[in-house]
Amino acid sequence: MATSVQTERTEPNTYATITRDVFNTIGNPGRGYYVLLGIVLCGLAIGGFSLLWQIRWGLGVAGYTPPVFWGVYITTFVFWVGIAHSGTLISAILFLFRSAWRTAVYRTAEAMTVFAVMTAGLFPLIHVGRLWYAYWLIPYPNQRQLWVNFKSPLVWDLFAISTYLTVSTTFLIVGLIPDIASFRDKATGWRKKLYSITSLGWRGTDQQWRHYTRAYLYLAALATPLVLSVHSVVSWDFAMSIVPGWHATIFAPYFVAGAIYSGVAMVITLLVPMRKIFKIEHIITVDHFENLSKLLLLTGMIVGYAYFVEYFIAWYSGNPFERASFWNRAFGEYWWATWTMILCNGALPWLLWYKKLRRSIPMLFVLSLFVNLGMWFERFVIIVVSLSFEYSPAAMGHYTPTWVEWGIMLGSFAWFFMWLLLFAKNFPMVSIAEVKEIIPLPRKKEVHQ
Amino acid sequence: MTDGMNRRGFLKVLGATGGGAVALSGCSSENAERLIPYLVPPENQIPGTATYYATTCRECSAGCGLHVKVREGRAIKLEGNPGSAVNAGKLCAIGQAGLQGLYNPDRVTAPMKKGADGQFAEISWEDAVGEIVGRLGAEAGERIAFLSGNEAGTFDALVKEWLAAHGSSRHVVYETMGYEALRAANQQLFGIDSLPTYDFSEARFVISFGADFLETYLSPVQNTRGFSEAHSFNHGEMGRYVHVDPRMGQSAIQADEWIAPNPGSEGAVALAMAHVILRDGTGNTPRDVNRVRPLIEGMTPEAAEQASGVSAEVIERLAREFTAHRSVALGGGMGAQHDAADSTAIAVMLLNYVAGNLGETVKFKLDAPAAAGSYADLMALAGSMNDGNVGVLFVHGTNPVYNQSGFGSAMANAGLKVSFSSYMDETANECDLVLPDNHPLEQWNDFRPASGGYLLQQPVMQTVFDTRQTGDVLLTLATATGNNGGGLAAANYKEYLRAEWRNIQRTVRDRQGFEVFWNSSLQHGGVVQDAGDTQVRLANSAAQAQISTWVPSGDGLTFIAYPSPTMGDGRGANKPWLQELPDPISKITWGSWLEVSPATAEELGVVSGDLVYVSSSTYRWEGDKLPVFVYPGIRDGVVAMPMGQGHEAYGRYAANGTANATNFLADGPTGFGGRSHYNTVTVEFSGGEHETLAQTMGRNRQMGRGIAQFTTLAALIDGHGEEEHGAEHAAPVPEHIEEIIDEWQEAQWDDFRDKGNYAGEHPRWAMSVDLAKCTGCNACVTACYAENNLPTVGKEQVQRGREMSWIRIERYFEGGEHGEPHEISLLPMMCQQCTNAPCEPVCPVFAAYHTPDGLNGQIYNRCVGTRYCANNCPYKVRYFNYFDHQKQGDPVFSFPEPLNWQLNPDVTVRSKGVMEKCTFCVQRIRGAQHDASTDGRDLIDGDIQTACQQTCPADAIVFGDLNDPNSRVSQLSNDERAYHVLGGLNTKPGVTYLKQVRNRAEA
Amino acid sequence: MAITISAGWSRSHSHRVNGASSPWFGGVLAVAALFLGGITAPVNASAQDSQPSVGGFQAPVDVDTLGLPGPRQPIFYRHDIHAGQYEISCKYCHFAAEVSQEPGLPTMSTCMGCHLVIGTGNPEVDKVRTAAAEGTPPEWVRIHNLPSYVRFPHMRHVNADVQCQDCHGPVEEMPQVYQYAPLKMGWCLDCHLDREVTTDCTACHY
Amino acid sequence: MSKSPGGIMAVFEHVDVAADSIRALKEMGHKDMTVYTPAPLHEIEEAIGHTSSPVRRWTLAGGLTGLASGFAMTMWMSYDYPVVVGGKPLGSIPPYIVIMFELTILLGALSTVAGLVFHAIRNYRAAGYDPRCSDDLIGIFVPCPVERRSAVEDMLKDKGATEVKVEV
Repeated sequence: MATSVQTERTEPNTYATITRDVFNTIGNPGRGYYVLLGIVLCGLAIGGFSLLWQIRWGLGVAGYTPPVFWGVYITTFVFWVGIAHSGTLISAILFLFRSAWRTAVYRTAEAMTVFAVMTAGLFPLIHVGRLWYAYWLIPYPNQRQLWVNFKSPLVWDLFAISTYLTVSTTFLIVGLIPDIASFRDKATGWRKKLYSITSLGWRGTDQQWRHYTRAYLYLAALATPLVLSVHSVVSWDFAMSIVPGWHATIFAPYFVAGAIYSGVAMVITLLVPMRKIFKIEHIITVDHFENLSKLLLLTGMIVGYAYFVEYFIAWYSGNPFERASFWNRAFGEYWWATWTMILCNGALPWLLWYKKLRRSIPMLFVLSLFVNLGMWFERFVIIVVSLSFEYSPAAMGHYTPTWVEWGIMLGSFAWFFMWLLLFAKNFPMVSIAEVKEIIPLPRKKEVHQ
Repeated sequence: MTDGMNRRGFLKVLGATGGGAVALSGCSSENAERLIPYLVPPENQIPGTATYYATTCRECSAGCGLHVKVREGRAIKLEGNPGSAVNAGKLCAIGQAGLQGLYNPDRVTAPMKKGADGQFAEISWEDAVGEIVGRLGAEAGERIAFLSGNEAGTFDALVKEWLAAHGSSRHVVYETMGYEALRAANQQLFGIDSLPTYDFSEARFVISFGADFLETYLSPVQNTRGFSEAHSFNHGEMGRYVHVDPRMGQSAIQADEWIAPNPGSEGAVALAMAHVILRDGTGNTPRDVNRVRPLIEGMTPEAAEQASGVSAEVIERLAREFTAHRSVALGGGMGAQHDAADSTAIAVMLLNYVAGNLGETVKFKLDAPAAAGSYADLMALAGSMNDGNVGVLFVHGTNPVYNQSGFGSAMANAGLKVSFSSYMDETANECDLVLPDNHPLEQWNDFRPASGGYLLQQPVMQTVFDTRQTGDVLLTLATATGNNGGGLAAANYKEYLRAEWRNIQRTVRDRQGFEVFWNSSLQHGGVVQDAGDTQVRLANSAAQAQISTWVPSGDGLTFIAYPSPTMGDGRGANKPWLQELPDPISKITWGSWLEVSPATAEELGVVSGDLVYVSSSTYRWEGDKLPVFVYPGIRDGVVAMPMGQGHEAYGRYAANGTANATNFLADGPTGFGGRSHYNTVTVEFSGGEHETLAQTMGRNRQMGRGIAQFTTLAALIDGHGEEEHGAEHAAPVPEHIEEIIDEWQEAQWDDFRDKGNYAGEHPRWAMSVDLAKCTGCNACVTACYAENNLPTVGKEQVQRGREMSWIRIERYFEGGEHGEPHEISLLPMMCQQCTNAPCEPVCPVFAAYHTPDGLNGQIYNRCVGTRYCANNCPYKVRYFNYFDHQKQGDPVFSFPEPLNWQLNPDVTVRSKGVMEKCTFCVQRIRGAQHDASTDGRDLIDGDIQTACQQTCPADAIVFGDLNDPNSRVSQLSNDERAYHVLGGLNTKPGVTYLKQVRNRAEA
Repeated sequence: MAITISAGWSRSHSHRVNGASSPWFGGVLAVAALFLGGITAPVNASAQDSQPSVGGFQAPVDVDTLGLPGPRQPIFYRHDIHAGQYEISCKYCHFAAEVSQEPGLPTMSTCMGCHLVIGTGNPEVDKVRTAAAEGTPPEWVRIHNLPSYVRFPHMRHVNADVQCQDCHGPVEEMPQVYQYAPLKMGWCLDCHLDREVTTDCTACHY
Repeated sequence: MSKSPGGIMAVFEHVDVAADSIRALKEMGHKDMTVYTPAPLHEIEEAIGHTSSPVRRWTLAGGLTGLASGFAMTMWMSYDYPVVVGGKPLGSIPPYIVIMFELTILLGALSTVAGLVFHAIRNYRAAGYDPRCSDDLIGIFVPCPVERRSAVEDMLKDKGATEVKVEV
């Protein structure tokens, strides 16, 4: 789109400009930043109050209406885990595919991953009845001589999410080290001290790079199956059960595609304002957005296909419970949630077949918001709507969330954005070293190979 | 686990073994608690074990025998007395909830006096007695009136003697359910004013003309026991039951045929049946029938068809069926007591008479007490008070102001009003003095039910509050006024009672020493000897009998106020167990509703949950609006409402702001002295106003899922019992697949058969539920609440579906649309204790796991509260503690002092955030195993009874060891009617259901 | 169990009392002897050491409870004198232990069965007498206190020949009773595993 | 290694010049040098000619440890206190694969990082660093005894180093 193109500079990126431009993203923030931070902290306070309220009185203050024993918390949990996934996809999988364009956006994506997992990880705690005993899920030696049930998908989930958090945090930190070293060498005052410590003595020597590139490759190689497994495991929280609408073999790929879909949308949502605020439109260009929107299109098509297959199999299986469950999704009490989901995730991505739309940043921004909304509703539909219409007709109920749940959900967004804001003003949101890697360093002689 | 109100807290108060201030936390560090020893060891009590006392239930007039389970000096559960002729170890929900009357937090704790400001204040017993004595000095003779409920027995005698000593004979008896029509009919036909007893067990054809005999009618537990025997499927045979009433109530659920005549015309159908029998001479008709022959011959089936809308053919068929089997016809239920209800009762009695059922299936016991009192008597007393002719009014055991608002204003014109009520009910509020009586479980007393016998009551524990037995108060008063001649000289009521029992000993011709007789009576809960039946014959007055049908007054919808199976006449309303007990039909809790047929609902433009105004010619309820419940089991143009709700006083649970059905009824007695429960009303719906019904059923129909299955008698006889009716869509697992699954499963199990606790031989606890017997009476539900410390959660939480009922009766409507007959399928649903339980593997911490003896264990203190198990339970029988129900100050606090005294110390009280569920009363299983081990013997089939099984009046539930091929449950589980709910999921439940059997009319 | 974190407890620490002088056999005899002693040799209340000793154990003279482990009780009831020195069977007072989940606490009349006659002048015995006379039973401080979600059926253990001392420690040597065993689940399990009896959850939790 | 005898620090703007210099240094017999680059540059790597990093062995070892411990932990714990759920065998491999997999990844990743830290620290050189090397310049530090300094200095200047200085 013309407006966005205008903002891009024509000056070519060099090592020096990159270091400078990225370094300029940190530093003493303006009033706008503090206003944002204030809003975020207010949201966090609301979330915190809601959570304390819930802990004080019990889960009854949430809207749980049996048979809907899982509600907004698990919906939001899956939503955040999903968000996390595109980060690892961009940072690890595309790295393995040697996809050069990823370098400009991967740091944002990876930071988003870590913060999204940090947010997601809170929800299983928030949702359990006795938060103070949640540590019983960890298999540690105890005087009761009891272990945990490794057959439970929730234990898998614990392992998967904590592994994911550890590995993606590691990946983020490892990626950050050379960049922090760059910052260290430019910064002054307390920041210099901060970066001196956090750069872990990085100097970019040939030996360091030698081990670093290898380690990075293996981390990426490990993160790739991990990212696929994490959302598979999350999907098995549902697929391992016998709830009609949950018990489906398609769930793992369906969830992974959905996760990446939502995550890419969130990356777009974050990048659009960020590149503007940080004035790095020349580093994160429209081409990057086009590539992201192609990813969005691909995963959106997979998600749409999964929707179709779900309905088809429900019909084709002849299983009356499945059929009823899916009929209820489309035409039952929660029809609006289902159709929101289908509209946002199934229909809207078709717009991305048009190159013009793929390259329109405002358009992509709006679309990404819709996709985020749609993907939240997808989880809501899968979780709440399936549960509300299970096997026993005597036990069917209509769930409506309460202010406590909305408050905690708001708090979770605040929590996520708080970390993002703090990170963005103190650490490079674009990978300096990796962006440099893909642009040529000046040569004295032109080499033609 | 937080245990704000824990097992130990329970043990404290009487402190035989242990006790404690409320301990706050408990996983490891325990707060120091106190142990208080007894001064003198109580008789027969061993700490930590239960003692049972025999006494008599006084929640209604049926006279069921009780075994009260007492732990450490506190009654914790009411169970049926197995030796009782009435209930034989079974007990209904209302009876079991008597415990919550004893421990009601709204009990009057001490004598109260109304001050000048209209507020009650505590006074001492001495002052209270002094006040009355002062007034008795001024008033004498017939100006003293004593109003009581049905107190057949020694108390009745005491009241009469006491009144006589004070020169009065005005003992007015009033029961809301006085069965005035039935008694009037018996009076007219046979010249006896008493209530019959029905011997269902002998009958094979039961026809009820509006008699709710499985709910509240006369003696529901006795009726259910007998009916269950008569009507359940047994070796290819079963009885048939036809219900004739515009509304299909709980009793009619079991009906094989429901006939909805024009409202108030059931009598015509009954009489026409008698006509056919007399015409065809098929009955064993007594010779003196000629006295009523003209009356019977006047009602031809065609005439009856005219009056009732029931076709003559059907009437002819029913009449044939009636005499083809041993049969019984019932009439005179309170829900069908309209202006012409005496006609119905007469017609029904005549039907029994011409068929020769009197003395066979319909009996009048020789030792039945004479019935007393009526609505007319109450209205006469009101009139007398209005005329200023009552100086002192005593009220005991009845609450007329609740259902007769005019009575309250009449009381204002009486002098001193003294209530002996245990609760501040509507009538007590109108009184000057409230001298709280002991609860029946704290009393010495006796009772004589209509089914005969002399039943004793003994106090099972110390009084909870500063209350005194009314008998003692009357004796004290007599001494104080100097009118204590004769029996009134007794030192206390117990002595008076014993004196009376010396007479009873003579009456029953017992020749032992009195103390032996007395102790034996106490142990057995009374004396019951079959005193034989009254030989009834038609009295002269029978010839004058007239038959009429009810005529609606004016236009509008016919309104029926029927006795609620959970609230009774309203005295259950202050008990949270009963408030939370779903109505068997509507499954609504905590309030009243208006039943409307689908067609009428369409006419009114309402759906279930819409709030409407109901007004009768004399009354319009302005308090709030009444929710509609659309019910296919009610005739078009008829609306019905349960009695018992809408209290304005009577405690926190009762005064819940819903409507009182009796207010919509016309005042004034009918010709037979009763109150008409029919009226004409208009229903207005302004549109838009709606509430979520506090209903425990998510959907009213089972959507072809085959949850509650039925078959027909014909199919069973033809050997097609396995056909799944009502489960057309559920695809069965093919046999060869099932074999593969089973083989695979065996292989899986081999893994743990020799490991840890799973090694060796174990029982496999299992249950079978015979749906052909279940009447949906809810007794099991209340038993479970009592046994397992289930909290009641209140209306708002039930609206959110958060009731904690470990066992629930699922009620599904069948048919009733597109011209098919409306039927109801029932299914008691509790944890199915699946062998392949879906809930178990998903629990991350093994809180849900499989015990070696086949239970689906739930370890509350291990539960973290992920609720995954509940999601994965296809039966939805896991219940989550959303709040700390046992904690004072919590939003949904269930056990306000002293309700917590009812808690069973053998069962952990669950804290918030914990999943809970039925475990086949594992505490009873372990208890029985402990006992067997202590005695050095093996458990035998029947040693362990679950609470639901123990109380089931229909004997529908059987529990035992499936690994024992000779156990009852093993045999029933292999019955041809046996099936597993959602068996296709391969959960392999431990609960086997036996299909309901419908005995369809032969074409 | 390879990994067992048990709070300072193992079987080797358990104090079993020698079978020969096992004090909970022949309780009746002991009581009778006590009566005899009470009658023939009037007891000087302040000098316990002058009391006759039936078994070998001689309870120490303790007049101050402050230094003793365990909570202070309203009456300084000496288990070491009753169960140790006089060898009164545990089940004489804790009468229900063989038949009930709860062992039972002696009623005041049990105390007075002996102390009507003996112990005159002992200020602690006088407290018992006063309590019995006034009908104000002492409020003993509970020492062995399981959480409310744990069942410990005493009769199953007693009948399986688990000695009282296995869980309660050498009560017959305790002037003032204290909690001896940790009463934690791991501790329960150790014994159950040792004895190869059930470790099923619903054996104790329901 | 870390006790440097001192040496020459040269800074380059151009990557091809730096690479040439490295090759030249190697020809001169200076195998031990430290090259500082703002990013991993293939041309430089080729010039230095390192063999593959041993970090991969750490990854493998960590991953295998994770796999084995995942298997051992799940199976042992299942039989240590046997609890039957849902009629499934006590030790059932299929669900445990998830745990094994996650532990493989977790320990693999952590040991990779440990390997990185271990090897990076082992090759840490205290002397000779120019902060611009994290921006847009390439630095080469050649430890060399005093007697050979001038030759190296000349060669580097000759190749086109932006700056050459002696570091002690």
